[in-house]
Amino acid sequence: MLKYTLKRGIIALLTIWIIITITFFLMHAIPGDPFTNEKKIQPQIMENMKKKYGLDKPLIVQYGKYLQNLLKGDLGDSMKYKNRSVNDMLKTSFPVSAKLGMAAVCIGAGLGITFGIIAALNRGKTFDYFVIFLAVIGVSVPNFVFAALFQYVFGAKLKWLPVARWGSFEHYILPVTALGFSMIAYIARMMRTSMLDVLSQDYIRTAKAKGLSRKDVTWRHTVRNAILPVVTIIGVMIAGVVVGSFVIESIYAVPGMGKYYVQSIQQNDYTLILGTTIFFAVILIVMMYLIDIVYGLIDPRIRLD
Amino acid sequence: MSQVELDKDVFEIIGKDVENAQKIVRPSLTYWSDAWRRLKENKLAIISLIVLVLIVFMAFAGPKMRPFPYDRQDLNAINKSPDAVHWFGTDSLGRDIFVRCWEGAKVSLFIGLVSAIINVTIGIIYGGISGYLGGYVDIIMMRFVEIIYSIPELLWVILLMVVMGTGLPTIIIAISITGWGGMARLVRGQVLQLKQMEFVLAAQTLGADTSRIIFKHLIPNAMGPIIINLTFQVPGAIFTEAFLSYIGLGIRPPLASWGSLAQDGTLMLLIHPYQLFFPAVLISITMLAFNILGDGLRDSLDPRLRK
Amino acid sequence: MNERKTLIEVRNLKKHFNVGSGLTLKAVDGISFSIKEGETLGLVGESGCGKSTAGRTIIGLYSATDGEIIFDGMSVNKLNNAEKKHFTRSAQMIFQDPYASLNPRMTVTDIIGEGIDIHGLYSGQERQKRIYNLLELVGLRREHANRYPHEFSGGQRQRIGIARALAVEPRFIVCDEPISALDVSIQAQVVNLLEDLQSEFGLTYLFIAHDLSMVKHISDRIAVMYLGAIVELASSSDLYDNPLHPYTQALLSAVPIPDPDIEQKRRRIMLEGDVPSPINPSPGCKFQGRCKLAQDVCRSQAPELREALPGHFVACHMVK
Amino acid sequence: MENKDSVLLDVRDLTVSFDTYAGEVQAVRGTTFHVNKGETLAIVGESGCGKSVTAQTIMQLIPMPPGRIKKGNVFFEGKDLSKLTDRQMEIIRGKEISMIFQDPMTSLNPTMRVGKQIMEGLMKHQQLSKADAKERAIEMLKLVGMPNPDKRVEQYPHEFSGGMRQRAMIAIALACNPKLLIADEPTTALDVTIQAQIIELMQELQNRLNTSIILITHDLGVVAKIADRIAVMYAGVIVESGTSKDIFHNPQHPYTWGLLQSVPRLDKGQKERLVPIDGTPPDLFAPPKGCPFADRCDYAMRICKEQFPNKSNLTDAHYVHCWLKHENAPKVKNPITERGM
Amino acid sequence: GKKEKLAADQTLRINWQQDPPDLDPQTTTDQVSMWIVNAIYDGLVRQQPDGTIKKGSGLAEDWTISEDELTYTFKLKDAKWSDGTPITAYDFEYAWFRAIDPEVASEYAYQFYHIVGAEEYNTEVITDKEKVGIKALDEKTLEVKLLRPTPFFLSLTSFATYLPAQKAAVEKYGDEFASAPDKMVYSGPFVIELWEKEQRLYLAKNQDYWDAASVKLDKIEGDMITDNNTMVNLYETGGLDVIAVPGEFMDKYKDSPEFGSAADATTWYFQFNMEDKYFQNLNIRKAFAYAADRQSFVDNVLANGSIVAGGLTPPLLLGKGGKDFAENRGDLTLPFDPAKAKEHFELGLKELGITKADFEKHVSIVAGNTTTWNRITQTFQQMWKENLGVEIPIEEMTFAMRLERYNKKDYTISVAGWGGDYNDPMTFMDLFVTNGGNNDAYYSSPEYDAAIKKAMEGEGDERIDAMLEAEKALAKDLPIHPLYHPARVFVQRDYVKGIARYAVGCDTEYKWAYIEEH
Ligand SMILES: Nc1ncnc2c1ncn2[C@@H]1O[C@H](COP(=O)(O)OP(=O)(O)OP(=O)(O)O)[C@@H](O)[C@H]1O
Ligand SMILES: Nc1ncnc2c1ncn2[C@@H]1O[C@H](COP(=O)(O)OP(=O)(O)OP(=O)(O)O)[C@@H](O)[C@H]1O
Ligand SMILES: [Mg+2]
Ligand SMILES: [Mg+2]
Repeated sequence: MLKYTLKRGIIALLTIWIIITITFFLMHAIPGDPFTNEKKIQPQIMENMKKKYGLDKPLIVQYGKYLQNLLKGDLGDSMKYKNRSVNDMLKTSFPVSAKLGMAAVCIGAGLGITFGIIAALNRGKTFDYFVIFLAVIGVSVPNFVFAALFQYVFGAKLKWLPVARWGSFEHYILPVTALGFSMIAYIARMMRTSMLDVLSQDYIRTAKAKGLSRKDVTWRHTVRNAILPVVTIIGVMIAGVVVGSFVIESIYAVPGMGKYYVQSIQQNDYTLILGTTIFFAVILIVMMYLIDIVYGLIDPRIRLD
Repeated sequence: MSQVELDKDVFEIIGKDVENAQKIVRPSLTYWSDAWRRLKENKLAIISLIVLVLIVFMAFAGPKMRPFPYDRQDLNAINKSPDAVHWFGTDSLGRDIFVRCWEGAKVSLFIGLVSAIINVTIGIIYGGISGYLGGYVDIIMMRFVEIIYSIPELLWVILLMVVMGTGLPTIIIAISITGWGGMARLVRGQVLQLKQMEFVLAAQTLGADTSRIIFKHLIPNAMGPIIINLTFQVPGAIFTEAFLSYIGLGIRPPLASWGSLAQDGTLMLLIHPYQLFFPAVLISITMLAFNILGDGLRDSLDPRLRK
Repeated sequence: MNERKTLIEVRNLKKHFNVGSGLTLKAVDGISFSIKEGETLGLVGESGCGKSTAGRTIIGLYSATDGEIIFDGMSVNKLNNAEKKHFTRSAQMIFQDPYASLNPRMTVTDIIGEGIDIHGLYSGQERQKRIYNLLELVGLRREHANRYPHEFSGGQRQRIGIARALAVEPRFIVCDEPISALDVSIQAQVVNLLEDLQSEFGLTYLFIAHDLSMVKHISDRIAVMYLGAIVELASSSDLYDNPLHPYTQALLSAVPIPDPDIEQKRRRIMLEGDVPSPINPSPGCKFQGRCKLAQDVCRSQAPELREALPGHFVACHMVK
Repeated sequence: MENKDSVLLDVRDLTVSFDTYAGEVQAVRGTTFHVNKGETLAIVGESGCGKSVTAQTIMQLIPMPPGRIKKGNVFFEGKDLSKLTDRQMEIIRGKEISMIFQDPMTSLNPTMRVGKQIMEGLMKHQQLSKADAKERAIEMLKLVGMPNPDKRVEQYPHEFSGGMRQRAMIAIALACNPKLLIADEPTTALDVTIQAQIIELMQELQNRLNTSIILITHDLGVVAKIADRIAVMYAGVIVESGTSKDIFHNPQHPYTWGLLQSVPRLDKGQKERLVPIDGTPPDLFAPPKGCPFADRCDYAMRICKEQFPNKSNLTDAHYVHCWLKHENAPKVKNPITERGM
Repeated sequence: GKKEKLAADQTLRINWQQDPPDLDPQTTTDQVSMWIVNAIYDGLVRQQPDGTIKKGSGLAEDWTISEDELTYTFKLKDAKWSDGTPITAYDFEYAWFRAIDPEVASEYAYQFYHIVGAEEYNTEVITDKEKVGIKALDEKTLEVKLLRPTPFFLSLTSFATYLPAQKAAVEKYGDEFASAPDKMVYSGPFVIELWEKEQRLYLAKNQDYWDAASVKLDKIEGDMITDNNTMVNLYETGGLDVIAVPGEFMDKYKDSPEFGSAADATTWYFQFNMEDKYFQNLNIRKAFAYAADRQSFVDNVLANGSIVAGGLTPPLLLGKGGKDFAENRGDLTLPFDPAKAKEHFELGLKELGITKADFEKHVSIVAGNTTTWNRITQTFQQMWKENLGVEIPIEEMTFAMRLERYNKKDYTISVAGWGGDYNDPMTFMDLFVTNGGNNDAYYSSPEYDAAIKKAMEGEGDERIDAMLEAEKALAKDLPIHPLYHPARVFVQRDYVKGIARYAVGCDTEYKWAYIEEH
């Protein structure tokens, strides 16, 4: 196990390096630079600015320099947000996105799994159709619509909850709901299908023969065997959602990091692009590793090492 | 116990008749015709199929039902609520939303289906190979997914636009570059679980090669999650396109797509809600149909649920 | 039986499993035997002694930890791809677990037809006809062809497995308890079938079973395994008439006779002592813990398989 | 011998069908039998004749749909099990009636440690603590002849050999000292020594707790050893039933004859060709209206194809459904008694 | 009229829309930062609500201008930084040198290029500060030497880049200067009270401000909300006192009493690639201009008070005769005329010897990827389709991508917008000089170039006349077709008073804002 973890760790570092390298050269390949501006800057001033950020050097030198700083844990300074370091920007925005995202995942996974289970156990009955319907609404209506709708109905019209802004517990409710809604849908559907697969297995019959209650049969025998595909999608969901959702965060004015992913690229904010990418890559890789570990815990037949 | 009087001659020994036992009594069905038969029994699934066919039909017929081309603007009839002339109302440039919705159906269904098929195909093959071969192959293949997934999608998109310009192929490629990863991971997870089954060993004994084992044995047994993922890929692609439109990298205006219509509609949500309502309802109905059909498909492909 | 060519030879075959926390489970620990073309070697032994593992390793499903398998003069461990494919056709296996080894999403036709497709034996009408033939051969009916495994009873499933193995017209079949899930009348059909096939096509069998009466019936020679090793190997009549190894004796005494009068009077040799573990087995004879004859030498030294009587091999210090 | 009070299980006219795409598979077609307290009933019969379905119906475990109990009742200690709710059934399952399933690999949960699977029932029905349950699980594994039981409880089913899995199944079933044990081919994957050990274990349990056993098997040797009574089933109906001696020494149904003839016997030297019953059992999708065995019966008469034979009682315990018992039928030689056993 | 009473709670709630990227006056360039910088610093002068520049409106008590209009001498009044130290002429000298310091690399350094030696210093031609025309003569006196008479120089000194900087603070905080409320010193009407990144930035009244008496607001609470629906919802629920009206919401607010609009010195125009094989043809360009119904677009699509452009320069920039430049110029653009459009188009095609199909194959509209562009391009695309019968695809792309196309001269038609930096027509007029940095039309006209040169060197009405010449040249050659001048539309509660809005420079001024009792 330790050896496996170590091996995965080394491979992860390699993966991140490849990601950095590809991103680095890709972002320099797309048109423009951080100082591209509607009003063209005099060449000399431009040179001054490039010099200040080290962009006057050959690409490969910049690349080397970046890696060197990265090893020291320094992601550099943003090129659009003057006087702010990328480390600092991530440090302040990530906790917000992470809290929001995790809350949404908890709700999405919690309700999704529960709904999926109940639907599978009541296959073909009303609740089953309710879940399917909910799921369809959840996926077919994009979350920006939900977000806008919730905000209008519960915030602007009914005034039950704040329209936007961030701070107290109340501020969480709408964005978490909007974010979690499609997750509930997806997870519930996945869980339901997977449960149906498992429910027809012989060992479920054995469990029933032991006289276990419906609850025990469901939780101890069915769910565990059915949850694998759900774990896969939840793992990826977590990685995707803790780094923030551009749409939800901008609608609810949440100071998370979601916008950086879109903005940094649109503005060619090189250091921020790399910073967010590395950050996401690390989270994704860790999540993938955890998923693999969880696979092994769920199903002992799966051996990855 | 009153015994019926029976003739003597019925007790003449005639011996066994093994041939008689060989009569074929059940209809013979292939896997697919069997699946199709079971699908047909699922009323909801059939209704969904009909709805989908109808939507496709409307995508072609709808625009011809009104005298307005999808891009015709009437600057004097901007943001008109639905009425007898404009059944779904008009948008902020005075274009007929009914016509645009059906025009958009073509684009969105095309994008949704094509990219879903691409993603699913690649995902299944990739995930299947990765999970089945396992070991280093799996580690490397999965790291590749992480790499593709981690590099910002927008970078690819912009680069693609520079190279290929805007248009459907660009959008579909853009959606596909990162879209298959989720499916690959899901399939891999399932395959990891399934490959331990004894029937896989049995197939190996027969000399089945990797591709046969993956496609004939493992994938069919992972069909449930695959179909669910597939039905989620379609709206996923439609909304990715909407997002691309939103940042101006989607389909070329004045062409419409459901995604871009919904996106535009959301801007108008507070004052002209109908502009969101119609595309959103169309998307929802389509997705509902896809999902129910997918569900029916899942059931009909699972022989254990065969009735 | 004399002067037939040796089809398969197993030399010092070992298969160890890694069972975590650094422990290895020696499921098969150095067995050697050979089977001549057209011969049936019965393999019996206590449950868990490594029979299935041995069979699977021979057929190439598990990679051997050590040892060599020579099939038709070629070392199986060193085959290239084409040869490997050829080998898979020549050597087949009937699995112990009738259900788990059938893909729940394939119809019987697909399951049986798979080998035919892989090796490109028949196609179209021919293929269908062949599948029907096979079905009838194993006592199933044509109309079962489009059903799925879960619709069959345990015995019916096993027959599907047999048909699948036979479909590729193999020369050698590892039968891993092929009949234990079958009812007696079908057992007889299948055994007759296996025998007919043998005489018709010169098939070779490694017949794993615990039903000693059936093993005796079908086998030319029988190997008795105990905890990963072969303890006795002899022609079937020799083994039954004159079992040398104490384990074999115990085994034979436990065979039930289908007659309540005899059966209820009969006493079997009780095996005392703890059943040893294949994980870290103690040195010496593996049976010594449960053996009444055990002496010091048995505890310290593992007995070799040696020819005690002509053609009758036994691994026991106590047998002269 | 039969004492009405001592009847533990009474199955009456049980009829179970599966609805399939092509129509109804009549897996069990009016089976009637009973089991007394402390008695062992063996059900033998050809593969696919509905033994397992009968057993699962007693436990109310057939999948519904597609399964369906069309007719009949299952009385256990006077209670009609088919009328109980799921809740009430839970208390009976595992504690009063337990079952050993036929497919040991697929019947064990692949993701749960074997020990835990044994413990579950104990913790539910005997309210044992976790530690006690574990101890008992180890003990159970030891009883069924598993080496290193303390290690084995921590393993998963895929790490077991076929026979070990089956023994684990047996341990699960026996753990709670049930009043009725339904053993569906419990020893198919076991070698004879272990098989003997298991059978002795079951007999010991029976002696100690007066447990009743329904043994479903095709191993006539095992049947001979343990069964008090035997029911021979064919195509969903019981065609002959009697005490062990009746069936082995004085079988009356041609199918029973066939069964007995097709076993090789260790105690009878000479390698001879086995005598199977030709043909296959009828497809229960369209069972013949007459005697289901008629097509494979050497003694089939015209009437056999027309009408299902009535029950003919030979003794209190021994009855048979066969037209050969009819007064007008020709007398045929009984190949078993003729063989001289 | 009625006597206005102040509300007890003098808090104004506004939306900054985004986090200010840079609050360092010398380097900041974006609008949000400008609003805040303008509120927390005082420059030499502060623009008055009526748009004029008055002595004493900023830190300069008084100034003298030399005869040749080349030397400005400013006299500073007594004022303090928020840390209590006095604001001196040295702070200005330090700040201005900072702005042109190549190492500071200020993007707006060119704003100082009117000053002697500034450009050379900025481009490292000279390093001697003595050769630059910025000098603090003593604590209270700042002397500036200009290259040529620059009538808008005074208004320029209200611009962010010209604001003072305290050397001590800049050096103390180094790289972190102006990155947090406690990492800067203030000189303006407000100080930053709270700054939660990406979330809110609150200003509070600066009690030490020299003109604190005129500042009535106690607090400005600013959110950073990007989403339009959210902003509107917040306004509707009373969470914000004033918001800009997004285009989609014009219908909702245009008749509201809270609705207001202010001019914006910005022009949107079509730009033709003069080096393109087809668009170098004047008739083709004319056809496109004639075919565009700008009035209908402005009235129906925008419907927010924007006006059809009469030329490149928007209204409100100083012209001659007490009128603004746009008035001096009048409407020089080609009107909507479908018949003429067709005529010119046929003519153009004939001259080029091509068919419509050839033309269609080649032409596309290159545009940006925001709603503004979207509306413009889609509307006119349709008009061209109707009036010229040509189907022209739209290519939306990011600005960087567009720029690349411009630089490669790989485009035909494009849409562009230009906003003025200072209150003089020149901020627009020098756009299209041959090889000019922003001359993406690749227009090259000796006539135009000469006029601009004359204007640069000239004075008074002469300058204006020269620039009018240049406008005429543009109108004649049609490298661009001016579309409209947008209006800045907003809604604000009726109790909010005194927010000043300007067409150029920092466009929103909060110093005199207050909340009326309500
Ligand atoms: N789920 C099902 N769907 C359809 N048919 C079924 C189903 N389960 C069982 N059957 C059918 O019911 C019949 C009886 O099956 P059952 O399992 O009881 O046989 P069995 O007597 O236990 O045979 P074996 O000794 O081989 O286990 C068989 O013909 C089988 O095909
Ligand atoms: N995949 C595995 N991982 C770990 N241990 C295993 C594995 N497969 C088999 N074993 C162990 O190897 C030993 C031999 O198993 P095998 O299946 O060969 O026994 P067998 O002789 O076929 O027994 P049976 O007659 O019960 O089928 C057993 O102790 C079993 O627990
Ligand atoms: Mg085995
Ligand atoms: Mg059965």
